[in-house]
Amino acid sequence: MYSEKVMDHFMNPRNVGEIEDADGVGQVGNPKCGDIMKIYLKIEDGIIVDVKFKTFGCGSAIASSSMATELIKGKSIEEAVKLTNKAVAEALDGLPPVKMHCSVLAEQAIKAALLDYAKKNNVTIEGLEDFNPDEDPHEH
Amino acid sequence: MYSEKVMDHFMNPRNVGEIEDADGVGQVGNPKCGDIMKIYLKIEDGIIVDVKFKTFGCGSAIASSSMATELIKGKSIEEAVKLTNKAVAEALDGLPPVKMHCSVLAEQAIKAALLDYAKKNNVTIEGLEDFNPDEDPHEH
Amino acid sequence: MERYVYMDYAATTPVKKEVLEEMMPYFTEKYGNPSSIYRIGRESRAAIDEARERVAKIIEAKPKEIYFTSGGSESDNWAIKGVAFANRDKGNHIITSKIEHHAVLHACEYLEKHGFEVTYLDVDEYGIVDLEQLKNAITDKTILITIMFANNEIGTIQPIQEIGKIAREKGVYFHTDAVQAIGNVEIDVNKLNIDLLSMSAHKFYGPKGVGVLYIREGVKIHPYIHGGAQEKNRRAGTENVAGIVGLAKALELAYENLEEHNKKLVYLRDKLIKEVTNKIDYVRVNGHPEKRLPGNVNFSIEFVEGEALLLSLDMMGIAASSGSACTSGSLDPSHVLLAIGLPHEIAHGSLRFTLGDFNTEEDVDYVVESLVKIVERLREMSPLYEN
Amino acid sequence: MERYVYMDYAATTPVKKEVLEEMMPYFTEKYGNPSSIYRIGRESRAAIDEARERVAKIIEAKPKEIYFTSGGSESDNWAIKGVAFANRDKGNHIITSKIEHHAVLHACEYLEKHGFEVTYLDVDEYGIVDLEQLKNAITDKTILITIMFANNEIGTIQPIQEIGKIAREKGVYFHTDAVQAIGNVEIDVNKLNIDLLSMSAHKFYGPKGVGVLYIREGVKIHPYIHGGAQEKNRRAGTENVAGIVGLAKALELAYENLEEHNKKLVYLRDKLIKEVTNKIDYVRVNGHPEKRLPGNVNFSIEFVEGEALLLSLDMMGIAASSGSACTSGSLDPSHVLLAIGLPHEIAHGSLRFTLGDFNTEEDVDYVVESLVKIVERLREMSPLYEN
Ligand SMILES: Cc1ncc(COP(=O)(O)O)c(C=O)c1O
Ligand SMILES: Cc1ncc(COP(=O)(O)O)c(C=O)c1O
Ligand code: FES
Ligand code: FES
Repeated sequence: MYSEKVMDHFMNPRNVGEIEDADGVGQVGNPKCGDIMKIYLKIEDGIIVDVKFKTFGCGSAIASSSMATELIKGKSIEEAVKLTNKAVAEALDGLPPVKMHCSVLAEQAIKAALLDYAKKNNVTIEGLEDFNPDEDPHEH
Repeated sequence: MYSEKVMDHFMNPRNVGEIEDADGVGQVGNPKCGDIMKIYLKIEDGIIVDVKFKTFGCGSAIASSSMATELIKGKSIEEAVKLTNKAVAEALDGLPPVKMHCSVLAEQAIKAALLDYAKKNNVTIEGLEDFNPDEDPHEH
Repeated sequence: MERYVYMDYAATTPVKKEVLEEMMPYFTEKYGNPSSIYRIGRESRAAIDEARERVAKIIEAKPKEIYFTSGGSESDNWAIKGVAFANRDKGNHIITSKIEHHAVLHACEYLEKHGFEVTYLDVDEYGIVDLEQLKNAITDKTILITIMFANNEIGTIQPIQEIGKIAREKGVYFHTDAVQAIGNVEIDVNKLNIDLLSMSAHKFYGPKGVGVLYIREGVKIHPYIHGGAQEKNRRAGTENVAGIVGLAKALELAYENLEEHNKKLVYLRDKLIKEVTNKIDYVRVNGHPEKRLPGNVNFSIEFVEGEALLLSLDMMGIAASSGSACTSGSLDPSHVLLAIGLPHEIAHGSLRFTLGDFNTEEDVDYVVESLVKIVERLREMSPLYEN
Repeated sequence: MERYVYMDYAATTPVKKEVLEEMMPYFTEKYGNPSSIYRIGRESRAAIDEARERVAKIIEAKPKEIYFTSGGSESDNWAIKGVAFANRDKGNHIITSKIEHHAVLHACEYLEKHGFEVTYLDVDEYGIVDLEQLKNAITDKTILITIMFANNEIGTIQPIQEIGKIAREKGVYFHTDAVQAIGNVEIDVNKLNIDLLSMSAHKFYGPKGVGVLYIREGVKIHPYIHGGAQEKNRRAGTENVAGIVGLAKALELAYENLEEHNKKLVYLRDKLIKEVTNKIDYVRVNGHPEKRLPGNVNFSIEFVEGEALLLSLDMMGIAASSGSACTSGSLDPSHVLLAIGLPHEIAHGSLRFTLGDFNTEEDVDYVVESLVKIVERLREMSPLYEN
């Protein structure tokens, strides 16, 4: 069902935890749907120097969080905002069709954290104009 | 499906054949239904001294003919006319429900032969008043 | 009588050794429910998916067009009723033939009680449907044509490609009951324009109780067994994993050396026909001389009755059938034999031998020899026969 | 991880050795079609008839009231739709519960689209149907009550005798989906006033793809799979002889030492419940404390999600399920857990262990030990859990 990569990131997730004095925090999902993803960002000079996550969700939600945090760590805000759920899924060697929305969740959690950063610092980030963190990525 | 008795009478039928100068001949059934039974009787002093049959039909029709002829051989007309299909079936250790009508055929063929004898000899046989040799015993 | 000759392969077949071997692990070690997420569940799922691919390949379908069922009867019922109810808004007319298997005929009769209209096409003396009648029968209310690929009693193979073409041109779905054809005839659902196709594993050396319905992508059809999400939500019920694996293996074996297999069967079949018609008088061969299944022989033997023939053959250790095995509970002569124009009394003397992979030339010799004796004996008892 | 602990017996079971042994001859030597008149056909017929008697005896039915099907889903579909359409002239109302298996619920939903009305009874926090609501729901249009014997997810056993009594008094047919109960609970269809009952062999150590519908003599029901004359003209299709023989043997074995079997399961079950609730906080046990299947354990583990639990267990070699195995393709939380009043977020953390004949005390210890670690790990990742 899941690729080895997914299982690896599920069993040994990277970047689990919280950042006490995070510069941006984003949470998406809904416990009613069985998933919540929370991302903490530490940003210095436009670069994501640290990132942590906490996720309540299925295996692919956890793996997606882990992979997504890996993909943006050390990257610039501009690069991070461009991270798509497809890129996350591809980096995991694919996800089953019914599980694609878990990667959407990861993309959104990062965007939500970036939006939080932007608001706190009164800056605008290109690519976040249309982003609504309360939109439900689940089709179910 | 069939009892051993049925199979024995089917494979080694008693009294197969014709009687050239029969005193009574009866035929019932219909080739369209897949069965014709023809009975030949030789009667002396009210006693069935010889009986033969020819049957086009299924295994139980052949076995019923064989058994029925055995049951009336050497018996009086009065006894023969009382032979029921049930008695034939019982003597064969039973017949499957869908095959009971084959024994009816045997009963009727004998009655038809007795009726023929009665007509030829201008006598009446008690028990044949309501008998109609053209009635179809098949329910199908 | 030591000898045992099975010549009723159209009724059912034994499971081949190689097939049973592939099935075995799925009863005991690999017993996981294919819907389960853990290892042994995923293994079962993988086995089913692989089986689906194996089946698809043989009929040139896509794997996702293959649905596993409990056998030919369920496949026929599902195809016909499922398409009928799903396309009710388009029309209520179905076309079939007079010589279909009861699974098709009775499904159609059921629909007639529920507001559908069914045309039962005639067949000619060989059992071939009338294509002109078919064309003329199609109206703008016609939603389904269901014509069997090959007949189970007389072995006649229908002009499926032409039927498929007519159906496609008129935009009508085409279902074919290929239960008897599959494993004996090359089938390409695309070339033949088949939209739905039924099979049953036990007719091609697979296990009883498992079948396939092929459903072309895009065909509108309702599920028939409702419940769990199995078979992409279209056929509920925990999958018969062992059976499905067995079906796929059996189908592969059948097509592995189809040509050789058929050559052998045709040889034995023609020998049986020739010798019986030579040695017994008043015998008729039913079905088409060429367009017939390689293993099918259907005789009408006059002045004797079918069951009496079967019982006598059984006493000699020969397994054959009269009419369809599925309806031997009935006393009426076969609807197929009546449809090709046989009079009742001759239909009653029908005898079907269907040859298969384990038959030999000696089997044929033994059957001929035995049949000659049996017919002689029964005709001597018959009031219809004068010699 | 060398150890493999299967604790998902409610999803499916392995075929027992003794069962497979009885089945084997029917694949290869005894392959005759039961409708055939010759020796190997009659032998198959006899095997089926014997199986019918063996099954009948166990539920105190008559052999002729036992009909073989392709499994629980077909049995449920047949019972519900078959009774509905056959009694349409009497009424169009059906009563069921909110916690039925999807085979029942989706069959009912199908009927709702075809002019029937369905009442879905509530259940209490333990999953027991409300008998007063049932009584009040019955109208003169009610033709069928279908309530499952025991629930597949939470194991709750319904007050079947009372339901049967109510149904009988009101002259309404009573069907019960006993797929999970059979083999674990004594069932006497007469004492319990059951008119129709579904079973599925693979839930009691028999093969997948074969089941039973018990139909009380005199019940008006249509056939569901039309075609040949099999099963007294009520269920067409060449019989799955090996499967049917396996079903009968498996059922016999289940009832051979039911008491002992249940004693062991209850002991293991209660141990698992006790230890998990002792060692892990924020755990809820779903279902009824006593009126539950001997092998069923259903937890809700807060702050973690079910699939993540299952995957982690699988990595430790433990097979369990979350909700019903049949619907694991779906992302919605189980309708059963919602019906007993669990909030969505807690329903998502549900975990079902179902114990069976091959489980040991060591299995339980291993599961407890593993689960403690897994929950700890997942909760550490969970934004909902504060320790
Ligand atoms: C209560 C219940 N009913 C019906 C079924 C369906 O049985 P099957 O999957 O064998 O068709 C199941 C099992 O999945 C079940 O647990
Ligand atoms: C042409 C045809 N269709 C359908 C069937 C039904 O298949 P099954 O008995 O496997 O359900 C059969 C065999 O009996 C058949 O010969
Ligand atoms: S988070 Fe909803 S299923 Fe993965
Ligand atoms: S004579 Fe009609 S079936 Fe026996």
